[in-house]
Amino acid sequence: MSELTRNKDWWGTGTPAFPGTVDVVEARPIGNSATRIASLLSGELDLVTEVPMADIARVEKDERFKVEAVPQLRVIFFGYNYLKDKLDSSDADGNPFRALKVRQAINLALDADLIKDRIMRGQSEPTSILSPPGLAGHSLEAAKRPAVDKEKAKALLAEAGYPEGFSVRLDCPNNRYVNDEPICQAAVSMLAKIGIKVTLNALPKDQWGGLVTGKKSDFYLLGFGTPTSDSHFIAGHLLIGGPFHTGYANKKVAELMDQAGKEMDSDKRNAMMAEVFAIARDDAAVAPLHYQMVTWGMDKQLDIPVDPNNLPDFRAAVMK
Amino acid sequence: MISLFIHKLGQLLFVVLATGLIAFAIFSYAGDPVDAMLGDAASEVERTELREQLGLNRPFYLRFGDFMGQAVQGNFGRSFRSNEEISTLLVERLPATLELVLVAAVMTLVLGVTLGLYTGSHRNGWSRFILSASLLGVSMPTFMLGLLGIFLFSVHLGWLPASGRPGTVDIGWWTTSLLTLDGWRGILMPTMTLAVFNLGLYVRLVRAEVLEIRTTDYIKFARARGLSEADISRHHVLPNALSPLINVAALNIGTMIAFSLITESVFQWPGLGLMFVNAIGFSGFPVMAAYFMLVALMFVMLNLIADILLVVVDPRLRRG
Amino acid sequence: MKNLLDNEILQDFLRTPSAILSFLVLLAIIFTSIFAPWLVNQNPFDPLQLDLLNSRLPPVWIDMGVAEFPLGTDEQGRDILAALFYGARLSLLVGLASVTFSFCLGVLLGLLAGYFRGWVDTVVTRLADLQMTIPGLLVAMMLAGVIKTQLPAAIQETVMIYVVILAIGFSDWPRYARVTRSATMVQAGEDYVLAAKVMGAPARTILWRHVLPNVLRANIVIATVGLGIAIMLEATLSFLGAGVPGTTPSLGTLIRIGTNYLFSGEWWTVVFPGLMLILTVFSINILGDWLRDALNPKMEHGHA
Amino acid sequence: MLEIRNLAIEFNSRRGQVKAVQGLSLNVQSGEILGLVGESGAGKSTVGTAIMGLLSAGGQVTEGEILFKDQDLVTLSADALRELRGRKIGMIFQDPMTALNPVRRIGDQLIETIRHALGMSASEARQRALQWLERMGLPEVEKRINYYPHEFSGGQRQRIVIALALCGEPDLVIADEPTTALDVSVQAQILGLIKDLVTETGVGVILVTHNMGVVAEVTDRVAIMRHGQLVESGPTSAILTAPETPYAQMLIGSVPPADKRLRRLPMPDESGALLAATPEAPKSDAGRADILSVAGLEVTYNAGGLFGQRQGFKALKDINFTLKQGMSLGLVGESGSGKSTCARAVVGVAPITQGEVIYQGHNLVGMPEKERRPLRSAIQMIFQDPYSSVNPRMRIVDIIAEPLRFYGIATNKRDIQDRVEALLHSVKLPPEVMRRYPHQFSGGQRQRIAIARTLASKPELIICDEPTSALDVSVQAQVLNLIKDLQDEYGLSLLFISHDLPVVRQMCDDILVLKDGCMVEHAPAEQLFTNPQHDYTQQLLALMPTLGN
Repeated sequence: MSELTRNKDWWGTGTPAFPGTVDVVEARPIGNSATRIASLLSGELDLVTEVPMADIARVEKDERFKVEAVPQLRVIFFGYNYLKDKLDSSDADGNPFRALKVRQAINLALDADLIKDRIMRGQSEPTSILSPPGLAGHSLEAAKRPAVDKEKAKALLAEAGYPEGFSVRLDCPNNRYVNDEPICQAAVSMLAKIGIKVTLNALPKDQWGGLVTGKKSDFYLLGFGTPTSDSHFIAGHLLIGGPFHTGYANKKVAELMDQAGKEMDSDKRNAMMAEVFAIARDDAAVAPLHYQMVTWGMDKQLDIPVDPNNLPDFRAAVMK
Repeated sequence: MISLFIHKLGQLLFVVLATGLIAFAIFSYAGDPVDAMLGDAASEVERTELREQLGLNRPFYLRFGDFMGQAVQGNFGRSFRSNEEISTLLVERLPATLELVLVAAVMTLVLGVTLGLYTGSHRNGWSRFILSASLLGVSMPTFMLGLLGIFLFSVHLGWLPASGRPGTVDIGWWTTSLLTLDGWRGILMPTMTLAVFNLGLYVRLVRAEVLEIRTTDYIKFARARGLSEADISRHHVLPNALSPLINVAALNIGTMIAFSLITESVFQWPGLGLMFVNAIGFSGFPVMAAYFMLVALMFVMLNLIADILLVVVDPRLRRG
Repeated sequence: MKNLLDNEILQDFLRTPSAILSFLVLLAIIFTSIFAPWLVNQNPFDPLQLDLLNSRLPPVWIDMGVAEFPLGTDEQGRDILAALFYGARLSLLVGLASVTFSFCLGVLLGLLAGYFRGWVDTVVTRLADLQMTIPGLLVAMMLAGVIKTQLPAAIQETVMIYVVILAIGFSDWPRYARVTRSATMVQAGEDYVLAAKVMGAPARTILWRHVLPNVLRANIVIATVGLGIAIMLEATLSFLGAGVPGTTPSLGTLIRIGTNYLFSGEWWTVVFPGLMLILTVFSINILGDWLRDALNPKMEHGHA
Repeated sequence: MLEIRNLAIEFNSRRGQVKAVQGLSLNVQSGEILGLVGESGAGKSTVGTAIMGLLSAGGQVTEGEILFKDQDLVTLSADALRELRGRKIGMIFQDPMTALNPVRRIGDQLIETIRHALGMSASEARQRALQWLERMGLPEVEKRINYYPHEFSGGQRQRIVIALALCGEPDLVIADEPTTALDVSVQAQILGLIKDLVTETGVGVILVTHNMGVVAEVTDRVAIMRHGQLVESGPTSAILTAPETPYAQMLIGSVPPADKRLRRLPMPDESGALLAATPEAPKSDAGRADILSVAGLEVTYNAGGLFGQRQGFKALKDINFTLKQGMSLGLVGESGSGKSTCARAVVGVAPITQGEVIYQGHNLVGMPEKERRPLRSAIQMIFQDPYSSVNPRMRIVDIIAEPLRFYGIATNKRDIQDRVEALLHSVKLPPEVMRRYPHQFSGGQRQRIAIARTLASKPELIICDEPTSALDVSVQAQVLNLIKDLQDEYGLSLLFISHDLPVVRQMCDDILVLKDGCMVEHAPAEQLFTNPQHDYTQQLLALMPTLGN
């Protein structure tokens, strides 16, 4: 538990950009989401971040509270390991993820809308590309997901040489993203239906993170966003190189990224980025699922803008 | 009696050494501090250097001696995660756990002895009710009880806070909840949750003990001398029941210290147990090891206190 | 065996309604968990059989509930009733296995310590004291926590359950050892043991044929109570996330998952597993309580 | 003072109603000691607790009245009864080790009782307590009044129990087996004390006991009970010398006489007729070979400690004796004398630190187990407590067959069956008992089963460790007769251990007296009884309760 006290001498106090009236903020880390919500409902807290999807309705039903949400600048997706010639956790020969048809089949099997409806309780925006809304490369058209088609997915798997499917382990965090483990469970069930037998390995984020950045994981759930409002950052980390890059390589993408890095004209640059993300989508470089929402529950007396990066800015908080 | 004391001290030393060994084993083999401190990117040269620096190349017994030497001075190293001195963390969180256990222990002992004596000497509806309730109490997992309590008293009725440790007052380095109404409101539910299981056990134990004593010759003899039932209970049953009760009380309080980790994680009570549970989540082995040793030490101290009390209440242990 | 459950105890059982009732409840729980695959039409552990389309359905007696899922479904479309049966199966399995483990270990060490005394006794008693110093929950949490990070993820799934069994089982052996030790000391002083010694019978014959059958009674009572505790401990571990993996949920795991929906109106995901757990442990404890009285020669039933 | 009329008491048990006492009528006068005797299950203790109004739960008086000074105790309220207890009626318990509250000073227990009964102030009560302790013959009472019970010996504790029972100045005292847990020498002192108190205070005493010797020693009148009913009552001397009913005749006849050795104790044989009480002379050792000789035997028990560093306890020091083929040697002593240790040393289950045990030329001390095993079958043992000497979880057939299988005497099922049947026959039990478990038998029957097991390996030497001290006197007589029959039939040699001198006189040809682990006297039986040399032996013989002349 920590306490923040307003700096009385700060220059910004009272300026239109920072209308905040809160003098003291007490921050209480509550890991257990049920307890977090119970504390809000019992009136101990004024603001909770990360309201579990399941509890939104319940908080909204209470007259004293409201729930506000914005999409986060972060895309949730399933990543593949391209680096290994043979996947450690799979019974398949070689690395099935190197086959485009396998990756396409997975895209066709994952029903992001159903996950939105059932698991995210409406609080997500399904997507097929890596760039978050509002950033270069994102458009509704580009993010449109193909219709779910299990038959076609099975056919693609067969064409790729896996008529009986294959097995693989999915490394999934259980305390990192909104509903991370339930999403993975749902995906396991959906992939099972086209013959890919996925074993779920749900881990606390520290252990899971090591598997991903150590490039040991064969198949993983990852969320990636940008602190800079520049989607070049996302593409660079996921498609070109760095701790979160697990071996995807595409000459065209590399060229475009290189050019975009030097391009000063923002329109041209945006067009290049759009192309990069479109190629990655068509190449099924990863299997994007959705953008999660930042959802805060708060006292109706409190006004504070929901931050897409989930960082409350109390300079702007007004308590009526 | 002195030899008994030396014997007990020897036992204490054995337990401290043995738990120290376990803690040390976890500390030094389960998590590689080099990995934790340098990350994956470090080169082999850097690793070797750090190993030298940390003295990890020295023989086992030297390192264990060092570890115990440090531990005795209260130095358990730093947390992998927050890089805080673990001893500081322990001192910060100790009052929360101790108060929780203390209040629960007082509740258990007072109620347990009263109800146990009652059920041991009466065979009526109340007695049967108390016994059934105590059986239900020992059948109810602590975490279920905590969840039920939160659901009922915090969410539905809104009487008690669901989480955290509100209303604390600092007395030197000790923070206490016992001086404010808010503090008591906050500590009530966690302590009750913690106390119920042990209370159930205790009532049954006291009862069994009382029934056992009531069949002895010296109670029959006391009756044959015409002493009143009240006198017999006070002067003959209770004094003889004390020894076993003290033994079990020590065991019970020790169990409660360990069980407090359940209560603390359900109620997000900022004590040692919560720290331990969180540490498991991020593989914080030094924190785990320190907690482990501390709990074992408290347990041993409790037993020592119990042994001293036993000598006080039982004349047979005093001489010879 | 016939002697152990001789007629008097059976008679007493038939005259104790609470014992009969809890026995029947337990029998039903055991039956449903053994025959779960034939009683429900879904295996909740098999992702292939789950369908997100069926998720979050309420129990059948509430609007929108369907008869196919009488107690409703969770977020993944898992049939709660099926999950209960399969979950109880895992809980009972872990409970029985860990009790068996601690029973065997504790009785063996207790026999040796009580019969041979001397240094064997000293070592066993010290170890038991040490083990008692470290509460079972903590041992189990440490073991599970450490092993979880040390094992390669690939075999964790299969190994975790054994780890939990061992961790729980290992934490409870001193209770058996203590009772067995003192009972063995009593039995070893009995003349029939002396008679066997005079005959020249070796220690293992004496322990196996003479002492063991006479110390089992006390241990059976402990084991009954121990089973309830083991099941609760497993549930607690799973609730705290240090137990069996979430893909093969025990009752504790179901409760942990269900807790996330405690406030959202989907109460059935946590209430039913919670009830099942309490019912199981409560029944075991009632039986244990009765057994303790019935096997205690001092307590004549009905009076005393 | 007390008159019991037509009393009946029943108990509820798991098996339904059990009648413990039926149609009992008795009376006690002040200043007299009434002996209430009977064997186990006679209901004698139940009568005592019923008078106190302390029947254990489930027990109730169903008929008759207990008139104490013309007041019916049966119909009295619980509170009124409590008023009487301690003040008017006191009770002395059997076991002084358990009758005192272990965590309270004896002074506090006395003062509490005196204040309650006599309504004295604390300081007066303390004075009175001191007087009582002095009267009980305890030394240094001023200091000892602050002691806890565990700081006293068994005899001293029983004195304190008596003080507690009498300090409320009751008119009637019920003494329930007050000396059964005590050694002979202490027993004599306690009985003397009770007798003195009766003379001094004029209190009436009901002495509940199974011991005929005790009855003869102190009681004025005696009432014999059997199966909850009164068999016979009258002045002690009359009943003991000329009992009228067959049961009383049998009961008194079965008490081993201390003054002569009988061929067999006068018990009914298979036909039901009493055996004749013909005297018999001890056997002579002329021409008999040594079967067992013990020389310089020393047994030391380890005092504990991980490395056994502490000084051990010497249970036996320098024991020497020789037993000839077919004869009986008695080992006699009080508790703690080392007599049982001696038995254990001979069968090889006690830690021998020095000396030799030579059986038919083989020194058993230090002999490897492999060589010893064939000899083990020849040396067997009969134990004291029939409830402890057979494994309660085994069938009779398995108990008796165990040595047969172990020594490989019989291996096939048919053979074992036959032999077990024969063994049962030799201890006079029918073959049907084979399939049953021990708890279905009485103490005497169990002892026969244990003897059958002992005989199974065809032993030559049998060590009898107090084989009858846990048995009722009539059962004791039967078992003693049986052992003698078997000795004659198989030519057995006996090492017979007992604290009971009359029993030893019946059974043994030579007697060895032990005290604190040392030999005190070793002499032929007749000589020891008629002309004891050692002070201790003389003392034992003098204190031995007997039926009188």
